[in-house]
Amino acid sequence: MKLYEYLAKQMLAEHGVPTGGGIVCETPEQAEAAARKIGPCAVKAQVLVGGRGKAGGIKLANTPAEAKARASEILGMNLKGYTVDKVLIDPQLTIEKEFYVSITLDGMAKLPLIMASAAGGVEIESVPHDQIVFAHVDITTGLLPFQCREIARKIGLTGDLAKQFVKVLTGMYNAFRKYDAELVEINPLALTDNGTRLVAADGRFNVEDDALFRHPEFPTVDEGTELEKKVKAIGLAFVQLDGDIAVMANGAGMAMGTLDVLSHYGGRPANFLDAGGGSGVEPTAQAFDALLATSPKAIFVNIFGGITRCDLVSEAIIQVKQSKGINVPLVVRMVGTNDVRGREMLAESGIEAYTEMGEAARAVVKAAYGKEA
Amino acid sequence: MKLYEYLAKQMLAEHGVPTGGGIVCETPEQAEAAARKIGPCAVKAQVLVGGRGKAGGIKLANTPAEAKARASEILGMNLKGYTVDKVLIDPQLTIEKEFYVSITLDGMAKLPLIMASAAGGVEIESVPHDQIVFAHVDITTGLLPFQCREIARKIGLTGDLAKQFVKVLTGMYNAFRKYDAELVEINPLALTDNGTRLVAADGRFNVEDDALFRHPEFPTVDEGTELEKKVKAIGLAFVQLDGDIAVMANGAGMAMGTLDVLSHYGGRPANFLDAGGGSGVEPTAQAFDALLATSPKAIFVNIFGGITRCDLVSEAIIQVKQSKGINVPLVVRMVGTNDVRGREMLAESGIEAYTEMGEAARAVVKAAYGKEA
Amino acid sequence: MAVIINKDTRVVVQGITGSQGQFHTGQMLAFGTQVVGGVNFDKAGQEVHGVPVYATMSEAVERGGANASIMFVPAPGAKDAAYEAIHAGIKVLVLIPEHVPTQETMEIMQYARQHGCRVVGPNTFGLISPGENAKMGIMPNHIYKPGPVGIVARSGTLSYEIAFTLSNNNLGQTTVIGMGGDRVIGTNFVDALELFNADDATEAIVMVGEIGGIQEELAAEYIKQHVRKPVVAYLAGKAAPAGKRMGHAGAIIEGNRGTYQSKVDALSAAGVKVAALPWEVAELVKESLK
Amino acid sequence: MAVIINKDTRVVVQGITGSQGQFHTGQMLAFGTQVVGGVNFDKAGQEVHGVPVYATMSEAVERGGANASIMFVPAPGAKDAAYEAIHAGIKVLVLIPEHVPTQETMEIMQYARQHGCRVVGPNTFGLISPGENAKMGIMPNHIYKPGPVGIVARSGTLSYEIAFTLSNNNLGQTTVIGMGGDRVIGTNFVDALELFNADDATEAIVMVGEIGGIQEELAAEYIKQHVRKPVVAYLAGKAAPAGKRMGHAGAIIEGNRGTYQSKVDALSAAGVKVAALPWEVAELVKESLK
Repeated sequence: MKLYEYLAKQMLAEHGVPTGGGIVCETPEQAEAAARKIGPCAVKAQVLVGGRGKAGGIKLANTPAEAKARASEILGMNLKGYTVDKVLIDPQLTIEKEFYVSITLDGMAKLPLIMASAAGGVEIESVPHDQIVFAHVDITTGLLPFQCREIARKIGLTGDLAKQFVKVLTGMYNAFRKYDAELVEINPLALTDNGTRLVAADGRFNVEDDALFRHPEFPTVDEGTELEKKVKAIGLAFVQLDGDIAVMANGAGMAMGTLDVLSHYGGRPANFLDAGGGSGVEPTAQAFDALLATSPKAIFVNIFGGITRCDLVSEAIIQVKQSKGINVPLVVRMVGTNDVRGREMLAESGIEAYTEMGEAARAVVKAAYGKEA
Repeated sequence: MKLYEYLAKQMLAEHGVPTGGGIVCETPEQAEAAARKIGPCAVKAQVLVGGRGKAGGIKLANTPAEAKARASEILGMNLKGYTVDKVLIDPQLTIEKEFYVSITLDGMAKLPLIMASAAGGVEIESVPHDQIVFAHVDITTGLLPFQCREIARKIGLTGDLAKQFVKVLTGMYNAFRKYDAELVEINPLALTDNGTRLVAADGRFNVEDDALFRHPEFPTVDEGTELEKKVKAIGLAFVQLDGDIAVMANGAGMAMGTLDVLSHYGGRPANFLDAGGGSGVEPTAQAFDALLATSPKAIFVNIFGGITRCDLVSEAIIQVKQSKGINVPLVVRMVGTNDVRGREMLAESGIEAYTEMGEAARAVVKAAYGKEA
Repeated sequence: MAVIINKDTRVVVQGITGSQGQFHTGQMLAFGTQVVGGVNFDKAGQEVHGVPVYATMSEAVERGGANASIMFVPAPGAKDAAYEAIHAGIKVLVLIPEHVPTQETMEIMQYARQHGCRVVGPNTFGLISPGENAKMGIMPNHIYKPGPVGIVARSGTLSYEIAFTLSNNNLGQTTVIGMGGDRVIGTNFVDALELFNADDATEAIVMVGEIGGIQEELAAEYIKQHVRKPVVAYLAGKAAPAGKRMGHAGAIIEGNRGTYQSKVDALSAAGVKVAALPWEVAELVKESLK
Repeated sequence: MAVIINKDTRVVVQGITGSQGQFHTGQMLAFGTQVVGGVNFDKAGQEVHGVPVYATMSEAVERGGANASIMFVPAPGAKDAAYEAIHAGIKVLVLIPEHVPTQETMEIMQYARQHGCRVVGPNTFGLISPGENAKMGIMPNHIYKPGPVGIVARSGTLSYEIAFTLSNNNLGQTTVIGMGGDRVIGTNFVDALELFNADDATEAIVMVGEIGGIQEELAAEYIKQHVRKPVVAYLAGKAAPAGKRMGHAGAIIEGNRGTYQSKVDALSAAGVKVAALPWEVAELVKESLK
C-alpha cells in the first residue's frame, strides 16, 4: 500500500528525519492558514501517482492568499485519474543540490537494499548505474552507523553533512523495519540553508500489503477500481484489463497462462482472476457473478482440478445460472479431479465443457466475436 | 548496578510481566494508604541484599493499621548493614506452586542464558542441575515464542499457563535487552488464583555498570563504602579489605598478584587498588592520598612500568609527601620504563625502593608489624 | 533418484491439526511419504491419520526423527514456526503459507542460511519425487509418475497442467519443485537447475516461469555456463500489462525489468527451447530427449 | 613462527588520531609492525607517524590492504567500529577498549563468528609476536624477546612482569596473547592453547590466570585431553575475598565458581605446574624444557 507524501513524511519525521514540517490541508482556507505559519510555500497535490509536478499538481505560493488560490486550483483537480482531496503546504526550499536515497526489498539477495546517489531529483531509473551506490543491509544485524558513513562518503558527503546523512538513513531504515515497508524513498534529499542542512523534500513510503495486519494504524488507501475492490473483498486476486472476454482460472500461473492462450487465439481478456486453489462453492459463485456483471462478450473458465474439485466449480457456475441466468456465451475447460462429473453436470445444464485448453480458447473467441480465431 | 525489587518489578511490568501491582512507600502513613488500596499485604523491606525474609525484612499485614505498624517496624531498620528507607506494599498471594526463571549473561557461551525451574522459591544454587532448564538465546535473532514454549513445556506448563509464561519470558528478555541487564530474575514466579495465573512475586534486576551511560533514567545506587566511592570518583578500581597494609599497583592482575605476594609473606592487605596503566601524576597522587587517609600500618606500592612511567609514579608520591607528609612506613617496588630514574627520585626523598617484588613485600611486612615475615 | 527429498526423508507437519494440515497429511501419506509427526503445542498427544502430534519441533526431531518439515501455519505465525524448525535442526523446510511479510521471509532466509537449512517457498505448492514416493506439498497425487524430467515452477496449477501432459506422454518426473510465487524465496531456478544438473536420473529440465523479477534471466545465465542437459521452458504472462501484479507478489513488470520478451530472449540465447503454449512443452521435451 | 599475527599481518588502527591511538601506533611501528593505515571518518587524508588515515575500514582494506585491526575507539562506539571492521573483511580484530557493554560484546562475537573473524579482547593489552616484529597491542616493547614460550594472560601488567622475568632468563616468546579481563572475550585459554599446541615453534606454554569464571577449569580439561607440551600457570587472586570484583569484570568469585583453589586443583590434575609466586614461573618453565 502506498502512503501519501504527507504520511510518508510523517513516518520519516517520527524517526528523526528532517522533513521541512509541511502541513496537510483539505480546504483552501486551511491552506491559507498553513501558509501563514510556513511562509513562502509549495502547494502539493497528495496523490499516489508519479509526475504530478508536470501535470500541474505542484504550485508555488509566496503569500497566504496565493496559497489559498493555488490550493483551490489543485483541490478537486483530476490528476491521472485520481481526484485530489488533500494538499501539502510545504516550505519553499532553496536547494543547493539534490540527492537520492531509498531502501527497497531485494528479492534476489533476499536482503534490504539501500540505493543512494548524488544525482537526485530525477527518477532513479534514469540515473546511470555507476552513479548509484548500492548497499545491502544484513537484516538480522540491522543498519549500523558505519555503513551509513560509507554511503555518505561515496555520494560526496563529509563532516557534519555525513553525520546528518547517518541520521537520515538510520531513521529511514528504522521506519522501513517498523512499518514493514517495501519502499522508503527520499527524492530529493535536498541540501539547503547554504549547504548546511539535509531535508527530505519529497518522500515515498510503500507498506507491504501482506504486513498490513500488523499496522492497523494506517488508513486503508485502496488503489483499485470498484470491480477490483469487490472481487478482492471475496479474497481473490483480480485485475481488470482492457478486453471483453471475462476469464476465470484457478491459480495465478494458470490464470496468466489462460490470458496468454486466449490472446494467442485473438481473444481480448477483460480481466485476470485467480479463483484460488480449493476455494469453496460460494466464493467461486460470487466471483463468477461479479464477472457476469461487467457484461463481457463471453466468459472463459479454465480449471485444472488439483486440489480444486471440478464438480464444485460446476456447482458454483450452475448456481449462478439458476439464480440470475447467464446471458453471455460461456465456455468451460475442465480437467483433473472429478472432471468427468463436473463436465457432466455442466452438460446437463446446457453449458459447453472442453478438455483441451486450446480448443476451448478458440471456441470462446468464436463465441465472443462470431468468427473463427 | 542492582535495582531495588520495586524498580525491578516496574521494569518488568513495563514489558507486560504481571507483578501484583505493589506500591512503594517511604513512611508508615504511605504504607497504610497503600494497604487500603491493596488489601491484605506483605510489607517488604527494599534492600539490595539477599535473605531479607529470614532477617525480618518481610512481614504480613491484613489491615491498613497492621501495614502501618509493620512498616514502621521495618523502615529505618538495619538489614545486614543497610538502612531500610523504602518498603513495598505487595498484595498477599495464595500460591499454588513456585517457579524460577532468570536471564543472565553466559560468558563462556557468549550468549544470554535462560534458566527456568519448577523448583522455584529457593536460591537457584540449591536446585539440582537436572531440575533446571538451560537455554541460550541467539542474541542477534532474539528470543522467539517457540523457545519460550519449549521451556514452558519442560517445566510443566501447558495450555493457557504456557501462553502466560511466553508473555512473562518475552517481557523479561525485552527488558533484559532494553536496559542492558546482567541479571533479570523472577523467583518465585508464583502460580496463583487457583492455578490460573502466573505472577512475579519477587524480582531482581541488575543493570550492567558498563552500560549505565545509556540509561540515565536509573537513579544511581552506589553500593560501596565512603572510601570506595571516593577512589572510584578518581576513576580507579578500588575495593576495601580487612587488613592494615595499604596497597597500590598498576593493572588489575598486578594488583591482585601484589595482594597474594603480600599475604604470602604474612601481610594483611587493606585494599585492592588498580592505579591504572599510564595514569597521570594527579590521579595517582589522589589515590595515594586516599590510601594515606585510612591510616594503614604501612603502604606498599608495586609498579611494573610498561606504559606506566616509573618516574611519574615517583613524582606523584613525592608530591604527596611534600604537601601532606607520609607518616607511615612506605615501601616501593619499581621496575620497567624509567625505573632507574624513578628509584633515584624516591631515594633522594628518603623513600626505600626495591626491584624484587618478594623482597619488597617482606620489607613492608616487617615495617608494618615490626618483625620478619 | 531425485533431488531434495527421497524415500528417506522423514517429514513433520507444522500445523498438522488445521484443516489444510490434516487434509494434506492424508494426501502425503497416501502418496507413500514418511510422515513421522506433526506439531501443535496445545494438541500434543493426539494423532492425525495415525501420525503422532508433538508439542514442539524439538520433540518431533528428537522423538520422531524428523529431518524435514512442511508448514501449514498461517502467515502471522510463519516466522516463529520457521525459526523453531531450523533451530530444531530441520534441513529441508517447505513453507506453504502465502502472505508472509517479505521482511520476515528475509529473516527466515538468513537464519536458514546460517544453519544450513534448505528452504522451499514460501507461497509454494511444495515438492514431490514420484519415484521415491516422497511428497512435501499440496499438489494432486495422481498427475505425476516416475521418469527422467525435472520440473521447477513458480506457479502451482500451471505446473500441474504441464506435469500432467508430460505424464500422459509417458514423460515422468524425478522431482517437481515449486519455487513459490513470492518475491523472496528459498530455492530459485538457479538452485533447482544446479540440483537437476547434478542428478544422474534427470535427463531433461522443464522450467515453468512467469513475468516479473529477473529469475529467468539469471537462470539463462546459469544454463549457458553450466547446464548441458536439455532445458525446456514455458513462461506465463505474455499478455499481462506492465505495472499490474498478477496474483503472485513476484509477478509484476516493474520499469524495464521482468518482461516476457526479455525472459524469452535470455533463455533462447542460452539454448533453452521456449514453448509458446503450455501443451507444447511435452513435445519439446520429447524432441530434446531423442 | 608465531600464532595469530606475524610479519605478514597488515594492521589498521581504528581511532588512530586519538591520543592512545597515536601513541601506540608509534610504538607498534617502532616494534617493526606493518601498520598500513588508520581510520577516522573526519580526518581522512591526514597522516599519523607517516601512516595514512582513511575515512572507513573498507577503504583501509581496499586501498591499504589491511587484514587485521586494532581498535582504540571508546566503548560506546566499539560495536559500530567492530562491525565495520568485520564487514570490511578483517580477519584479526583486537579490541583494546574496556567497559564495552557485555550484550554488545556478545553481538560482536556472533557477527565475528558468522564472518570467520578472530577477535582478541575486549579489554585486552593485545598480542605480540617478538620474532616476527609483529605487535597489535599496548604492551611495552622492550620486555619481550624471540623464543620458545607461548604466553596467554588475562591481565596486562602481571603478564608483563612474568614475560620480563622469562626474557631475563633467556626464555623468549613465540607470541604473547592478552585475553582481556571481561566476562565475554573473543579468544580464551582454550583457543590459545589450541593455537600454541599446533605451533611448532612453541615449546612451552605459560598461562597467567586469575580468580573468577571457569576459564582456567575448562583450560585444564583441554590440556588433559589435547596438550602434550609443558604448561606452567600463575594464578592471581589467592588473597581476594569472595563476592568482590577485583578490577576485571571477570575477576569475581560467585557462589562456588571461580575460586583460586578450584583452578589450582583442576590445573594440577591436568599436569600443569602452578607457580605460587609470579617470579617462580621462569624457573618452572626452565625445568620443564630440560
